[in-house]
Amino acid sequence: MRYATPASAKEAAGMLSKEKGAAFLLAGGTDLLVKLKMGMVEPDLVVDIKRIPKIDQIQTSAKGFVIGAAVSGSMIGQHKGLRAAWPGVVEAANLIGSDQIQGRATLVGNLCNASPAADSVPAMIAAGAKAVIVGPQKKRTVPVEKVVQGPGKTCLGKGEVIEAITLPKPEARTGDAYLRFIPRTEMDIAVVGVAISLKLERGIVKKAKVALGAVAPTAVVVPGAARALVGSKLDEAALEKLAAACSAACNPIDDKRGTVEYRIRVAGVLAKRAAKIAFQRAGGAL
Amino acid sequence: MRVSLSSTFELDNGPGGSVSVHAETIADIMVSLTERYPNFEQLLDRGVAVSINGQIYRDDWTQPIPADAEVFLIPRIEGG
Amino acid sequence: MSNATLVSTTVNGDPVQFACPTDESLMTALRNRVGLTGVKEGCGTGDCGACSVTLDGSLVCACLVLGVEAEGREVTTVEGLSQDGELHVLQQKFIDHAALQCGICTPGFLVAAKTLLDRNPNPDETEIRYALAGNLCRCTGYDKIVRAVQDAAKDMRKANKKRR
Amino acid sequence: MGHDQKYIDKKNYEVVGTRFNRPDGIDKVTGKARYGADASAPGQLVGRVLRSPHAHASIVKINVSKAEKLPGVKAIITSADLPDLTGQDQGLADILENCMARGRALYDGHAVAAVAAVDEQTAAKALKLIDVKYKKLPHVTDVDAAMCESAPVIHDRIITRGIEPKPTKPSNIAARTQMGHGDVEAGFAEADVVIEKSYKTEQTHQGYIEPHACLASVNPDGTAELWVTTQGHFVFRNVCASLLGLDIAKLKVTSSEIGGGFGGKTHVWVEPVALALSRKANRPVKLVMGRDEVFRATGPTSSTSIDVKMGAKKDGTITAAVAEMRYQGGAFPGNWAMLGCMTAFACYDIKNNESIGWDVVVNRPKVAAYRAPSAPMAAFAVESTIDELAKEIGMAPIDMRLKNVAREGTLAPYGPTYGPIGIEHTLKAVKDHPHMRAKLKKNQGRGVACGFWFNIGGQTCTDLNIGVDGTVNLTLGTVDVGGSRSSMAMIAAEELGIPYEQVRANIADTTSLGHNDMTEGSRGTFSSGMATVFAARDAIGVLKQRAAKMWGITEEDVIWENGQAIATGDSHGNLPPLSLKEIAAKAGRTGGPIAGHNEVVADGAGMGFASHICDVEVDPETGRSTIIRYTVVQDAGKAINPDYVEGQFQGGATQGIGWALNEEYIYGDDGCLQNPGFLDYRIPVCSDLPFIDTQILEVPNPLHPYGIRGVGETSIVPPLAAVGNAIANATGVRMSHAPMSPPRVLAAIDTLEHAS
Repeated sequence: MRYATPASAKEAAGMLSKEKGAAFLLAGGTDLLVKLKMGMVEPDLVVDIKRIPKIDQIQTSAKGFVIGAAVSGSMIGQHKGLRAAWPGVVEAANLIGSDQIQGRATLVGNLCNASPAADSVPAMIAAGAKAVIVGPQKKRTVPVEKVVQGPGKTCLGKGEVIEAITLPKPEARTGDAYLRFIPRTEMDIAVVGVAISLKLERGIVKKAKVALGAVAPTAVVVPGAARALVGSKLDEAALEKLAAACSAACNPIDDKRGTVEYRIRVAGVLAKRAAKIAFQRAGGAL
Repeated sequence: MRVSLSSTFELDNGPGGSVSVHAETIADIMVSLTERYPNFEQLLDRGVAVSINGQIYRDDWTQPIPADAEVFLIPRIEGG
Repeated sequence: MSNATLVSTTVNGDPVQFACPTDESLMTALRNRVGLTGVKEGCGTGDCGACSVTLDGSLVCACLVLGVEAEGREVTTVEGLSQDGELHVLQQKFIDHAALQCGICTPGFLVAAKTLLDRNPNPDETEIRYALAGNLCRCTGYDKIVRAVQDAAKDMRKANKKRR
Repeated sequence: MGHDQKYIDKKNYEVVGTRFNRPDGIDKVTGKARYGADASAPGQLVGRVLRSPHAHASIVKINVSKAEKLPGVKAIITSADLPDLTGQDQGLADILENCMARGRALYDGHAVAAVAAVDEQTAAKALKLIDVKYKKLPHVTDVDAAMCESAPVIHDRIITRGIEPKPTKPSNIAARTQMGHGDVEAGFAEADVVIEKSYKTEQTHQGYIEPHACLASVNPDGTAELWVTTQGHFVFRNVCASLLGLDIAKLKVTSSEIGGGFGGKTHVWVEPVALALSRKANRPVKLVMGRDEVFRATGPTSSTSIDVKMGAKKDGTITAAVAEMRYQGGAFPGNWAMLGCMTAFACYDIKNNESIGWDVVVNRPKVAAYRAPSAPMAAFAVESTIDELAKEIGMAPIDMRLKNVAREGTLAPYGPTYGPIGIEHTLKAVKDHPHMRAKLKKNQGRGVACGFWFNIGGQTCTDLNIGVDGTVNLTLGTVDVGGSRSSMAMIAAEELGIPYEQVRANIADTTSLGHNDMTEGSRGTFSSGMATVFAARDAIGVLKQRAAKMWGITEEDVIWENGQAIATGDSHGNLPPLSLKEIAAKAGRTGGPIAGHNEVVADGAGMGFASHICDVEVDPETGRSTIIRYTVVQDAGKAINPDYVEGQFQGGATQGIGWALNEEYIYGDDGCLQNPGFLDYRIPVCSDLPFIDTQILEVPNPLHPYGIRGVGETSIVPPLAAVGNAIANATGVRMSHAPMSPPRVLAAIDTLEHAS
């Protein structure tokens, strides 16, 4: 296994595109090293992007935030601006594993690992996050919901690298939240995850976006769930409709972490709870 | 004295029951049962402990047995 | 050793060089090449925290870091906690509170607890419990560990006050 | 056993019962302590094991030629390189076959070959080059399914024991056990209320954080060394020597510091393999298991299926109780159901009771003892049923337990009559505990449950050597799994009358001390404590003799008090006392080294009983249970170092809570283990738990000089039922399947809501 530390995203993309063997990108390594240990991958080349300047920084501008591909969960958690703007994204990022994992795990890694249960992905989708993709030739920007195409499968072509995640500056009276269900209090993979972002106008939900994790091959956006919220003051009827829409959107599997029935049921329960948190964060009164 | 058997043990008339032996120590019991019952050796191999007045002895066959003691043969157990 | 790479790094304040295969974890490199067996392997997959070390001050599982990634960085292990022959307050409190039974998880707990107290000198019980959730202990039920950390935090705050 | 009865009632301890820091503390907090994987030897090789990916398969052929040719590979072994014990002692043959499959892989993870190579990378590559041709066979992993007529029979040699007439055909049922007393039919006829329920518990693992690890070195002349993490290095020595045909005295086994065992390190798994690799390669071999290997191929406890029927009168008297229990022992027969039978009703005085056990084999790893093995599952079923009975007759569950509690003189369900036991004391302490009166909020419930474990003693040997400066080396042979060195040093200090700091306790290797049984069955402090008392008294005898010589008086005129020899009698009254230090300093001139020894079969361990209180809060929408308060009350006989007694209580309770809530082996339809890691085998993490309150009771064990009972295991017995009873009180739902994971609890709540 060769180990390379390119100085730019473009150089990293070039290395990956030229590699004939199995090549992997290394940022936090919390997924890659597990796969190495378990013998699930045998890389010929590992490209460590952490030496690329600014890749471990969060940049704030009038448009919003640019979160570098090597920014760890704990850095996200400590960023005051990000915490104030997108608390749901921050709490989702911070739910990934222990403090030890937080010291390394990244949003981009969580996205590119393409696990159906990734915590940060539904939250990023609900918040309207985009992935900045650098290829050997060109650069493109793709909404996060378009990146993952199936378990372990992304839209990235050979040599393409996600350099950063962008988050817009939230509109006024916007709130987001992410809740997941795990059997323990920590250290588990989500059995169900629900992210909701909504905007209020005069105490009424004007816009909403709802995304679910761990209930389908990829994170799913649920327009029906958003419709259930829009126009409401988050009354019981709206919440019931939200829960029903979320449950209906689930297409889960039975596995060691949960049953189909359980996931469908709990998706609705968490959606109601997450909506209330997002609503309050947007300044709404329950 | 009477020696009672846990019902996991069978000598010649079904599980459990009791037998009468002359014994001053655990070893005396073991010797006399081995002589009397051809399959007792097998039970010993599987593990036998002796309860004397409610206290369990696993290994020390020199243990003296009071004349009026309650004596029970029970399976030898292992712990964690 | 195929594909060995020479790594220059700082471990517990000392300059250290080791050669390791590129696919070897920092945990294995620290244990087998630097001789710091206080870094324990409980799982090798980041689930137990027994190999907790800090890398440039941030808490990580050494099993989820490649040895070659340590190039030019600063690593601290449990062996670096006690200074000048004196135990760190946390180490002493773990002994005093009987916060270890078998002790295999103890180095990881100490490194994680120190990272917590460096960041938050006055954590409440819940904060301690969540900060240590990445460290598995199978012997103690965590009770005495949490008490030891609480007590250490108290002493460390007192000592800091005095210093000021 | 020659202990001195007068010490049983010793009241005024100087050292014992106080709290001292452990002698291995500094090594363990600084990273210096050396565990199984922390040793190295010159020229050592790395050992790795190839494991079956199938639940059950014939091994048609193993071709190692490609792997052998890989540069750096020094030895490869399969069962062909190990002795064939077929037809000999079946117990030993099973152990060896479990270490290395012979002709058939019996479970997912069963070892089929092993390599020793110059480094990790080469060893891993070599494993991939070993070509094993399997022919898959039908498998069965569920205990009930394995008992069916249609189940694939795993061993042709298993004919069920304990059934008359003897079956003629082999099956997966290794044995039927029955015990109890009275007339259960008559008992049920007397009852006003009868409850009948079925329970299931899933398989759990001891979950010690340190994987199995050893360093083996065998010389051509048959001398050998083994450094290993184990609960009993003397037993490992004997077993490994028997399996491999080595001489016991020529195999030196050193127990490393042990990173948890809980029963799982009482059995050999990779040690014989490492020795065989070393013998073949003629170099030291270090073999460390990966976490996935630990889960797939070592030590879990049984999964069970249990039916309980209990009847009671309106006044709360339990008139009859019957339990039928099915325990799987993995791919090899065990006596786990028998232990379930022996413990199920042990807390109670039930006139008519009957327990029937079925020991069953399945295609899972060979079951090993796990802390009070088999008792927690039986207690889950029985203690849950008692709460149901109490509810039915409208009695507080704690009162019902007290009404039927076993006491000195009660006939134990496994036969004999109890001596002095502490279950009633624990229940009364629970009833009086402030925890029982604390207010509960919405969705919260409280449960109480009891637990029993025998505790065992066994062979023990201890040396005590006094240095010329008066410091004391206490040499022990029971592995220290949880701080027992401090307790032993305290006992030695207590007996000798010297400060704790003057004693250094060490664990000897197998060449330096006589045989010691393992640290299992809560025997460490009980047994080595007993041998330490006697070794110290032996040394005191020598000290008195030397003092007499120094004074030129007869030994009979010397007594030992507070760490010094005192001359008694009219003619010697004016002689100043001689301290241990003063006598030790002159040892060379008064007859040589001063030492005490003891070899003992430490029998009479004294039963352990506990009662636990648990409060849970259940989220009715997700089925998630949170433990919000927990109290352990247990009889310790005598707590030597209360810190570590509390630690045992808390640790055992936490393992039980993990089992109650989330821990389970999950097998796929293919018979393969789906969660062989700490990510999805969910042991409790720090944030899952509250502080675990403890109350130590001391009902002295009359057969120990200090009244010690074992304390290590009992605390894992009550939690499953305590949690289940608490969930029942919080939700109205009786959980009959452990772990009571969120999906199971939610499904049960749904079923209840649909019904009403």
